[in-house]
Amino acid sequence: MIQITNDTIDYAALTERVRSEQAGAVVLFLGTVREMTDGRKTTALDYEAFPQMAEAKFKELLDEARGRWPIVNAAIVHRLGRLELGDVSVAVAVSTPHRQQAFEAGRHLIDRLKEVVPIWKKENWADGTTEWVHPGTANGSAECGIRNAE
Amino acid sequence: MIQITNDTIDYAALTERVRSEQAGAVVLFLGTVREMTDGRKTTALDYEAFPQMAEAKFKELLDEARGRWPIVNAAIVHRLGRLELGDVSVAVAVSTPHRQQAFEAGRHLIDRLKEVVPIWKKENWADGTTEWVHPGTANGSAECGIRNAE
Amino acid sequence: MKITVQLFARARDLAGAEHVELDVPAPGRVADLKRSLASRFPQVSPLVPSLLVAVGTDYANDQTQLSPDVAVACFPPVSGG
Amino acid sequence: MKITVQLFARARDLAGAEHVELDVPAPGRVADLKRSLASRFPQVSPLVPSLLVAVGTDYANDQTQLSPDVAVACFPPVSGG
Repeated sequence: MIQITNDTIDYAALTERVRSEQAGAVVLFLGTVREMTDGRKTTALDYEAFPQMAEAKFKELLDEARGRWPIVNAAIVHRLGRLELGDVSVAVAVSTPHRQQAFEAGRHLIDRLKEVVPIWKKENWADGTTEWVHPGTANGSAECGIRNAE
Repeated sequence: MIQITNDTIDYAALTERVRSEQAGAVVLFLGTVREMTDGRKTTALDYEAFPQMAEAKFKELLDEARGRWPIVNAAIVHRLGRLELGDVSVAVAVSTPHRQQAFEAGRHLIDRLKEVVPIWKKENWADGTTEWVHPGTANGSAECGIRNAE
Repeated sequence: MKITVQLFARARDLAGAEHVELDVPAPGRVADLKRSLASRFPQVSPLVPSLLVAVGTDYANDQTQLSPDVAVACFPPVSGG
Repeated sequence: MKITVQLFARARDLAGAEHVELDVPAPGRVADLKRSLASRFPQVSPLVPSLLVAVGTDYANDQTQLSPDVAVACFPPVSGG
Protein backbone atom coordinates (compact mmCIF):
# COMPACT_ATOMS: atom_id res chain seq x y z
CA MET A 1 0.00 0.00 0.00
CA ILE A 2 1.26 3.40 -1.05
CA GLN A 3 -0.33 6.72 -0.26
CA ILE A 4 0.45 10.42 -0.50
CA THR A 5 -1.96 12.44 1.56
CA ASN A 6 -2.67 15.84 3.04
CA ASP A 7 -4.32 14.29 6.09
CA THR A 8 -3.00 13.04 9.40
CA ILE A 9 -1.37 9.63 8.91
CA ASP A 10 -3.30 6.86 10.63
CA TYR A 11 -0.25 4.75 11.36
CA ALA A 12 -2.21 2.33 13.56
CA ALA A 13 -4.49 1.45 10.64
CA LEU A 14 -1.38 1.10 8.48
CA THR A 15 0.21 -1.27 10.98
CA GLU A 16 -2.96 -3.35 11.20
CA ARG A 17 -2.86 -3.71 7.42
CA VAL A 18 0.68 -5.12 7.39
CA ARG A 19 0.25 -7.46 10.37
CA SER A 20 -0.14 -11.07 9.30
CA GLU A 21 -0.26 -14.61 10.65
CA GLN A 22 2.54 -15.33 8.19
CA ALA A 23 4.77 -12.76 9.91
CA GLY A 24 6.49 -12.92 13.28
CA ALA A 25 7.68 -9.33 13.16
CA VAL A 26 6.40 -5.89 12.26
CA VAL A 27 8.57 -2.77 12.14
CA LEU A 28 6.93 0.63 11.88
CA PHE A 29 9.00 3.75 11.27
CA LEU A 30 7.56 7.21 11.81
CA GLY A 31 9.24 10.44 10.78
CA THR A 32 8.07 13.26 13.05
CA VAL A 33 8.65 17.01 12.98
CA ARG A 34 11.43 17.80 15.44
CA GLU A 35 11.63 21.22 17.03
CA MET A 36 15.37 21.77 17.47
CA THR A 37 18.14 21.21 14.94
CA ASP A 38 21.68 22.34 15.69
CA GLY A 39 20.28 24.92 18.07
CA ARG A 40 17.80 26.33 15.56
CA LYS A 41 14.12 26.23 16.27
CA THR A 42 11.53 25.14 13.73
CA THR A 43 7.87 26.07 13.99
CA ALA A 44 6.54 24.07 11.05
CA LEU A 45 7.54 22.23 7.90
CA ASP A 46 5.87 22.50 4.48
CA TYR A 47 6.09 19.37 2.34
CA GLU A 48 5.51 19.25 -1.37
CA ALA A 49 5.86 16.43 -3.90
CA PHE A 50 5.94 15.59 -7.55
CA PRO A 51 3.10 13.17 -6.88
CA GLN A 52 3.03 10.91 -9.94
CA MET A 53 6.78 10.33 -9.79
CA ALA A 54 6.75 9.97 -6.00
CA GLU A 55 4.17 7.19 -6.24
CA ALA A 56 6.16 5.47 -8.97
CA LYS A 57 9.29 5.65 -6.84
CA PHE A 58 7.48 4.30 -3.78
CA LYS A 59 6.40 1.32 -5.87
CA GLU A 60 9.97 0.79 -7.08
CA LEU A 61 11.27 0.92 -3.51
CA LEU A 62 8.75 -1.67 -2.36
CA ASP A 63 9.58 -3.93 -5.30
CA GLU A 64 13.28 -3.54 -4.57
CA ALA A 65 12.72 -4.42 -0.90
CA ARG A 66 10.57 -7.43 -1.79
CA GLY A 67 13.45 -8.69 -3.90
CA ARG A 68 15.83 -8.52 -0.95
CA TRP A 69 13.74 -9.61 2.03
CA PRO A 70 10.84 -12.04 2.46
CA ILE A 71 8.33 -9.27 3.03
CA VAL A 72 4.83 -10.40 3.89
CA ASN A 73 3.27 -6.92 3.70
CA ALA A 74 4.65 -3.41 3.38
CA ALA A 75 3.19 0.07 3.26
CA ILE A 76 4.41 3.63 2.87
CA VAL A 77 2.40 6.79 3.53
CA HIS A 78 3.83 10.30 3.15
CA ARG A 79 2.04 13.44 4.18
CA LEU A 80 2.21 16.77 2.34
CA GLY A 81 1.32 20.32 3.28
CA ARG A 82 1.89 22.19 6.52
CA LEU A 83 3.11 19.99 9.40
CA GLU A 84 3.38 21.22 12.95
CA LEU A 85 5.86 20.12 15.62
CA GLY A 86 5.44 16.44 16.48
CA ASP A 87 3.33 15.66 13.42
CA VAL A 88 4.04 12.44 11.54
CA SER A 89 5.39 13.21 8.05
CA VAL A 90 6.02 9.64 6.90
CA ALA A 91 5.14 6.13 8.02
CA VAL A 92 6.82 2.97 6.74
CA ALA A 93 5.51 -0.38 7.95
CA VAL A 94 6.81 -3.81 7.02
CA SER A 95 6.08 -7.34 8.20
CA THR A 96 8.40 -10.33 7.73
CA PRO A 97 8.77 -13.83 9.19
CA HIS A 98 11.75 -12.83 11.38
CA ARG A 99 12.70 -9.62 13.08
CA GLN A 100 16.10 -8.97 11.51
CA GLN A 101 14.43 -8.85 8.10
CA ALA A 102 11.82 -6.35 9.26
CA PHE A 103 14.41 -4.01 10.76
CA GLU A 104 16.63 -4.21 7.69
CA ALA A 105 13.79 -3.75 5.21
CA GLY A 106 12.24 -0.88 7.18
CA ARG A 107 15.50 0.95 7.44
CA HIS A 108 16.32 0.38 3.80
CA LEU A 109 12.93 1.73 2.71
CA ILE A 110 13.21 4.97 4.65
CA ASP A 111 16.88 5.45 3.67
CA ARG A 112 16.08 5.00 -0.01
CA LEU A 113 12.95 7.13 0.25
CA LYS A 114 15.10 10.02 1.41
CA GLU A 115 17.45 9.56 -1.53
CA VAL A 116 15.15 9.12 -4.49
CA VAL A 117 11.52 10.09 -3.86
CA PRO A 118 10.70 13.57 -5.21
CA ILE A 119 9.38 15.16 -2.04
CA TRP A 120 10.82 18.30 -0.46
CA LYS A 121 10.41 20.08 2.80
CA LYS A 122 10.67 23.75 3.61
CA GLU A 123 11.72 24.94 7.04
CA ASN A 124 9.68 27.59 8.75
CA TRP A 125 12.22 28.79 11.29
CA ALA A 126 11.12 30.42 14.52
CA ASP A 127 12.92 33.62 13.43
CA GLY A 128 10.39 34.01 10.63
CA THR A 129 12.63 32.92 7.76
CA THR A 130 11.87 29.99 5.48
CA GLU A 131 14.28 27.69 3.70
CA TRP A 132 13.94 24.75 1.33
CA VAL A 133 15.93 21.74 2.45
CA HIS A 134 18.03 20.50 -0.47
CA PRO A 135 20.86 18.29 0.80
CA GLY A 136 24.18 18.94 -0.85
CA THR A 137 23.32 22.31 -2.31
CA ALA A 138 25.48 25.29 -1.64
CA ASN A 139 23.35 27.88 0.08
CA GLY A 140 23.40 26.89 3.68
CA SER A 141 20.93 24.07 3.79
CA ALA A 142 23.48 21.49 2.77
CA GLU A 143 23.57 20.33 6.35
CA CYS A 144 19.83 19.85 6.33
CA GLY A 145 20.06 16.35 4.92
CA ILE A 146 19.67 14.71 8.30
CA ARG A 147 17.41 17.31 9.80
CA ASN A 148 13.87 17.72 10.91
CA ALA A 149 11.35 15.08 10.29
CA GLU A 150 13.81 12.26 10.04
CA MET B 1 7.28 2.82 30.36
CA ILE B 2 7.38 -0.89 31.13
CA GLN B 3 4.41 -3.21 31.33
CA ILE B 4 3.69 -6.92 31.56
CA THR B 5 0.07 -7.60 30.83
CA ASN B 6 -2.47 -10.30 30.06
CA ASP B 7 -4.43 -7.95 27.81
CA THR B 8 -4.18 -7.05 24.16
CA ILE B 9 -1.27 -4.65 23.65
CA ASP B 10 -2.43 -1.19 22.61
CA TYR B 11 0.62 -0.42 20.52
CA ALA B 12 -0.89 2.76 19.10
CA ALA B 13 -1.25 4.22 22.59
CA LEU B 14 2.31 3.11 23.29
CA THR B 15 3.57 4.84 20.16
CA GLU B 16 1.70 8.04 21.04
CA ARG B 17 3.45 7.98 24.41
CA VAL B 18 6.93 7.85 22.92
CA ARG B 19 6.33 10.42 20.15
CA SER B 20 7.87 13.77 20.98
CA GLU B 21 8.66 17.16 19.48
CA GLN B 22 12.24 16.47 20.55
CA ALA B 23 12.36 13.39 18.31
CA GLY B 24 12.50 13.16 14.53
CA ALA B 25 12.09 9.39 14.48
CA VAL B 26 10.01 6.68 16.11
CA VAL B 27 10.59 2.98 15.63
CA LEU B 28 7.98 0.51 16.81
CA PHE B 29 8.69 -3.22 16.83
CA LEU B 30 5.90 -5.77 17.22
CA GLY B 31 6.40 -9.47 17.77
CA THR B 32 3.40 -11.37 16.41
CA VAL B 33 2.40 -15.03 16.58
CA ARG B 34 3.38 -16.66 13.30
CA GLU B 35 1.54 -19.72 12.05
CA MET B 36 4.22 -21.70 10.21
CA THR B 37 7.74 -22.54 11.36
CA ASP B 38 9.89 -24.93 9.35
CA GLY B 39 6.75 -26.51 7.97
CA ARG B 40 5.15 -27.02 11.39
CA LYS B 41 1.87 -25.39 12.21
CA THR B 42 1.20 -23.57 15.47
CA THR B 43 -2.29 -22.91 16.77
CA ALA B 44 -1.41 -20.80 19.82
CA LEU B 45 1.42 -19.79 22.13
CA ASP B 46 1.31 -19.67 25.92
CA TYR B 47 3.60 -17.09 27.51
CA GLU B 48 4.66 -17.07 31.12
CA ALA B 49 7.08 -14.85 33.04
CA PHE B 50 8.95 -14.44 36.27
CA PRO B 51 7.30 -11.03 36.56
CA GLN B 52 9.39 -9.22 39.18
CA MET B 53 12.64 -10.17 37.50
CA ALA B 54 11.26 -9.51 34.02
CA GLU B 55 10.34 -5.96 35.04
CA ALA B 56 13.76 -5.43 36.58
CA LYS B 57 15.44 -6.66 33.39
CA PHE B 58 13.24 -4.44 31.20
CA LYS B 59 14.39 -1.47 33.28
CA GLU B 60 18.02 -2.52 32.89
CA LEU B 61 17.61 -2.85 29.14
CA LEU B 62 16.10 0.62 28.85
CA ASP B 63 18.89 2.08 31.00
CA GLU B 64 21.49 0.31 28.89
CA ALA B 65 19.91 1.67 25.69
CA ARG B 66 19.70 5.18 27.10
CA GLY B 67 23.44 4.98 27.76
CA ARG B 68 24.14 4.14 24.13
CA TRP B 69 21.65 6.22 22.16
CA PRO B 70 20.06 9.65 22.72
CA ILE B 71 16.66 8.19 23.46
CA VAL B 72 13.87 10.70 23.98
CA ASN B 73 11.27 8.14 25.08
CA ALA B 74 11.14 4.36 25.13
CA ALA B 75 8.57 1.77 26.14
CA ILE B 76 8.30 -2.02 26.32
CA VAL B 77 5.12 -4.03 26.81
CA HIS B 78 5.05 -7.82 26.88
CA ARG B 79 1.91 -9.88 26.92
CA LEU B 80 1.46 -13.16 28.83
CA GLY B 81 -1.07 -15.98 28.65
CA ARG B 82 -2.66 -17.61 25.63
CA LEU B 83 -1.94 -15.85 22.33
CA GLU B 84 -3.62 -16.77 19.08
CA LEU B 85 -2.20 -16.52 15.56
CA GLY B 86 -1.41 -12.94 14.62
CA ASP B 87 -1.62 -11.63 18.19
CA VAL B 88 1.01 -9.15 19.33
CA SER B 89 3.21 -10.68 22.05
CA VAL B 90 5.60 -7.79 22.53
CA ALA B 91 5.86 -4.13 21.54
CA VAL B 92 9.01 -2.04 21.76
CA ALA B 93 8.79 1.66 20.90
CA VAL B 94 11.60 4.18 20.91
CA SER B 95 11.95 7.79 19.80
CA THR B 96 15.24 9.54 19.05
CA PRO B 97 16.36 12.70 17.26
CA HIS B 98 17.53 10.79 14.15
CA ARG B 99 16.35 7.62 12.52
CA GLN B 100 19.53 5.54 12.64
CA GLN B 101 19.46 5.81 16.42
CA ALA B 102 15.85 4.68 16.63
CA PHE B 103 16.45 1.63 14.43
CA GLU B 104 19.58 0.65 16.33
CA ALA B 105 18.07 1.15 19.77
CA GLY B 106 14.84 -0.67 18.85
CA ARG B 107 16.70 -3.62 17.45
CA HIS B 108 19.05 -3.75 20.41
CA LEU B 109 16.16 -3.71 22.86
CA ILE B 110 14.32 -6.62 21.26
CA ASP B 111 17.53 -8.61 20.74
CA ARG B 112 18.51 -8.21 24.40
CA LEU B 113 14.98 -8.86 25.59
CA LYS B 114 15.13 -12.27 23.93
CA GLU B 115 18.42 -13.05 25.63
CA VAL B 116 17.89 -11.98 29.22
CA VAL B 117 14.26 -11.34 30.17
CA PRO B 118 12.75 -14.31 32.04
CA ILE B 119 9.74 -14.95 29.83
CA TRP B 120 9.04 -18.25 28.10
CA LYS B 121 6.69 -19.43 25.43
CA LYS B 122 5.12 -22.80 24.92
CA GLU B 123 4.12 -24.03 21.49
CA ASN B 124 0.68 -25.49 20.98
CA TRP B 125 1.27 -27.37 17.75
CA ALA B 126 -1.57 -28.13 15.39
CA ASP B 127 -0.95 -31.85 15.94
CA GLY B 128 -2.06 -31.44 19.56
CA THR B 129 1.37 -31.61 21.18
CA THR B 130 2.84 -28.83 23.30
CA GLU B 131 6.46 -27.86 23.74
CA TRP B 132 8.32 -25.24 25.78
CA VAL B 133 10.71 -23.19 23.69
CA HIS B 134 14.12 -23.17 25.40
CA PRO B 135 16.83 -22.17 22.93
CA GLY B 136 19.98 -24.25 23.17
CA THR B 137 18.50 -27.09 25.16
CA ALA B 138 18.86 -30.64 23.94
CA ASN B 139 15.38 -32.01 23.46
CA GLY B 140 14.36 -30.85 20.05
CA SER B 141 13.41 -27.28 20.69
CA ALA B 142 16.97 -26.03 20.32
CA GLU B 143 16.00 -24.68 16.93
CA CYS B 144 13.13 -22.79 18.48
CA GLY B 145 15.27 -19.80 19.32
CA ILE B 146 14.21 -17.83 16.30
CA ARG B 147 10.71 -19.19 16.08
CA ASN B 148 7.19 -18.01 16.49
CA ALA B 149 6.45 -14.66 17.84
CA GLU B 150 9.69 -13.07 16.84
CA MET C 1 12.51 22.60 -30.05
CA LYS C 2 10.35 23.84 -27.23
CA ILE C 3 10.31 21.78 -24.03
CA THR C 4 7.90 22.52 -21.21
CA VAL C 5 9.54 21.87 -17.87
CA GLN C 6 7.86 21.55 -14.50
CA LEU C 7 9.89 22.97 -11.60
CA PHE C 8 9.67 22.12 -7.92
CA ALA C 9 10.73 23.48 -4.53
CA ARG C 10 13.50 26.08 -4.56
CA ALA C 11 13.98 25.74 -8.32
CA ARG C 12 10.38 26.83 -8.85
CA ASP C 13 10.62 29.62 -6.29
CA LEU C 14 13.79 31.00 -7.87
CA ALA C 15 12.37 30.83 -11.40
CA GLY C 16 9.10 32.28 -10.21
CA ALA C 17 7.07 29.80 -12.23
CA GLU C 18 5.93 26.21 -11.92
CA HIS C 19 6.06 25.57 -15.66
CA VAL C 20 8.62 27.13 -17.97
CA GLU C 21 9.03 26.68 -21.70
CA LEU C 22 12.64 26.30 -22.79
CA ASP C 23 14.26 26.38 -26.20
CA VAL C 24 16.56 23.42 -26.70
CA PRO C 25 18.49 22.85 -29.96
CA ALA C 26 17.15 19.64 -31.58
CA PRO C 27 18.13 16.84 -31.14
CA GLY C 28 18.49 18.00 -27.56
CA ARG C 29 19.74 16.24 -24.48
CA VAL C 30 19.25 16.92 -20.78
CA ALA C 31 22.60 18.73 -20.65
CA ASP C 32 21.29 21.17 -23.27
CA LEU C 33 18.12 21.69 -21.29
CA LYS C 34 20.13 22.55 -18.15
CA ARG C 35 22.17 25.10 -20.07
CA SER C 36 19.02 26.61 -21.48
CA LEU C 37 17.44 26.78 -18.00
CA ALA C 38 20.51 28.44 -16.49
CA SER C 39 20.76 31.03 -19.24
CA ARG C 40 17.05 31.83 -19.17
CA PHE C 41 16.92 31.99 -15.33
CA PRO C 42 20.34 33.09 -14.06
CA GLN C 43 18.98 33.03 -10.50
CA VAL C 44 18.50 29.25 -10.86
CA SER C 45 22.02 28.61 -12.14
CA PRO C 46 23.65 28.04 -8.70
CA LEU C 47 21.29 25.08 -8.34
CA VAL C 48 22.02 23.59 -11.75
CA PRO C 49 25.05 21.44 -10.77
CA SER C 50 22.88 19.55 -8.28
CA LEU C 51 19.65 19.71 -10.28
CA LEU C 52 17.80 16.45 -10.87
CA VAL C 53 15.91 15.95 -14.10
CA ALA C 54 13.07 13.52 -14.65
CA VAL C 55 11.64 12.44 -17.98
CA GLY C 56 8.20 11.05 -17.31
CA THR C 57 8.59 9.52 -13.82
CA ASP C 58 12.18 8.33 -14.27
CA TYR C 59 15.41 10.06 -13.45
CA ALA C 60 17.34 11.13 -16.52
CA ASN C 61 21.05 11.88 -16.91
CA ASP C 62 22.82 14.53 -18.94
CA GLN C 63 22.90 12.25 -21.99
CA THR C 64 19.21 11.45 -21.99
CA GLN C 65 17.64 12.42 -25.28
CA LEU C 66 14.67 14.80 -25.17
CA SER C 67 11.72 15.21 -27.45
CA PRO C 68 8.94 17.80 -27.35
CA ASP C 69 6.29 15.27 -26.38
CA VAL C 70 7.84 14.05 -23.11
CA ALA C 71 7.05 15.44 -19.66
CA VAL C 72 10.18 16.91 -18.12
CA ALA C 73 10.63 17.99 -14.51
CA CYS C 74 13.59 19.70 -12.84
CA PHE C 75 14.18 19.87 -9.10
CA PRO C 76 16.91 20.19 -6.46
CA PRO C 77 17.90 17.25 -4.21
CA VAL C 78 14.98 15.64 -2.45
CA SER C 79 14.32 15.93 1.29
CA GLY C 80 11.22 13.92 2.04
CA GLY C 81 10.76 11.71 5.05
CA MET D 1 20.53 -25.41 54.81
CA LYS D 2 17.10 -25.42 53.21
CA ILE D 3 16.62 -23.26 50.12
CA THR D 4 13.22 -22.74 48.57
CA VAL D 5 13.51 -22.51 44.80
CA GLN D 6 10.91 -21.26 42.36
CA LEU D 7 10.86 -23.10 39.04
CA PHE D 8 9.54 -21.93 35.68
CA ALA D 9 8.52 -23.30 32.31
CA ARG D 10 9.78 -26.79 31.46
CA ALA D 11 11.81 -27.01 34.68
CA ARG D 12 8.61 -26.59 36.67
CA ASP D 13 6.66 -29.00 34.50
CA LEU D 14 9.35 -31.69 34.79
CA ALA D 15 9.68 -31.27 38.56
CA GLY D 16 5.91 -31.17 38.90
CA ALA D 17 6.04 -28.26 41.35
CA GLU D 18 6.41 -24.50 41.18
CA HIS D 19 8.26 -24.28 44.50
CA VAL D 20 10.68 -26.94 45.71
CA GLU D 21 12.68 -27.00 48.91
CA LEU D 22 16.23 -28.21 48.44
CA ASP D 23 18.89 -29.23 50.94
CA VAL D 24 22.19 -27.48 50.20
CA PRO D 25 25.31 -28.02 52.35
CA ALA D 26 26.15 -24.69 54.05
CA PRO D 27 27.94 -22.52 53.03
CA GLY D 28 26.33 -23.40 49.73
CA ARG D 29 26.81 -22.04 46.28
CA VAL D 30 24.66 -22.14 43.13
CA ALA D 31 26.64 -25.13 41.85
CA ASP D 32 25.63 -27.06 45.00
CA LEU D 33 22.01 -26.10 44.48
CA LYS D 34 22.07 -27.40 40.90
CA ARG D 35 23.50 -30.73 42.07
CA SER D 36 20.84 -30.96 44.73
CA LEU D 37 18.09 -30.17 42.21
CA ALA D 38 19.37 -32.80 39.74
CA SER D 39 19.62 -35.49 42.39
CA ARG D 40 16.21 -34.73 43.88
CA PHE D 41 14.52 -34.47 40.45
CA PRO D 42 16.39 -36.73 38.01
CA GLN D 43 13.90 -35.85 35.32
CA VAL D 44 15.15 -32.23 35.48
CA SER D 45 18.82 -33.18 35.20
CA PRO D 46 19.02 -33.02 31.36
CA LEU D 47 18.09 -29.33 31.71
CA VAL D 48 20.66 -28.57 34.39
CA PRO D 49 23.63 -27.74 32.11
CA SER D 50 21.61 -24.92 30.52
CA LEU D 51 19.69 -23.95 33.64
CA LEU D 52 19.70 -20.29 34.64
CA VAL D 53 19.64 -19.35 38.29
CA ALA D 54 18.48 -16.02 39.71
CA VAL D 55 19.08 -14.77 43.22
CA GLY D 56 16.55 -12.06 43.84
CA THR D 57 16.07 -10.52 40.39
CA ASP D 58 19.69 -10.92 39.27
CA TYR D 59 21.32 -13.71 37.37
CA ALA D 60 23.72 -15.74 39.48
CA ASN D 61 26.63 -17.94 38.42
CA ASP D 62 27.84 -21.24 39.80
CA GLN D 63 30.02 -19.47 42.37
CA THR D 64 27.30 -17.24 43.77
CA GLN D 65 26.92 -17.79 47.51
CA LEU D 66 23.48 -18.76 48.78
CA SER D 67 21.78 -18.14 52.10
CA PRO D 68 18.42 -19.38 53.32
CA ASP D 69 16.85 -15.91 53.27
CA VAL D 70 17.32 -15.14 49.56
CA ALA D 71 14.76 -15.80 46.86
CA VAL D 72 16.13 -18.26 44.34
CA ALA D 73 14.63 -19.12 40.96
CA CYS D 74 15.72 -21.71 38.38
CA PHE D 75 14.64 -21.78 34.77
CA PRO D 76 15.70 -22.95 31.32
CA PRO D 77 16.80 -20.50 28.60
CA VAL D 78 14.32 -17.68 28.01
CA SER D 79 12.19 -17.37 24.88
CA GLY D 80 10.13 -14.23 25.27
CA GLY D 81 9.42 -11.74 22.52
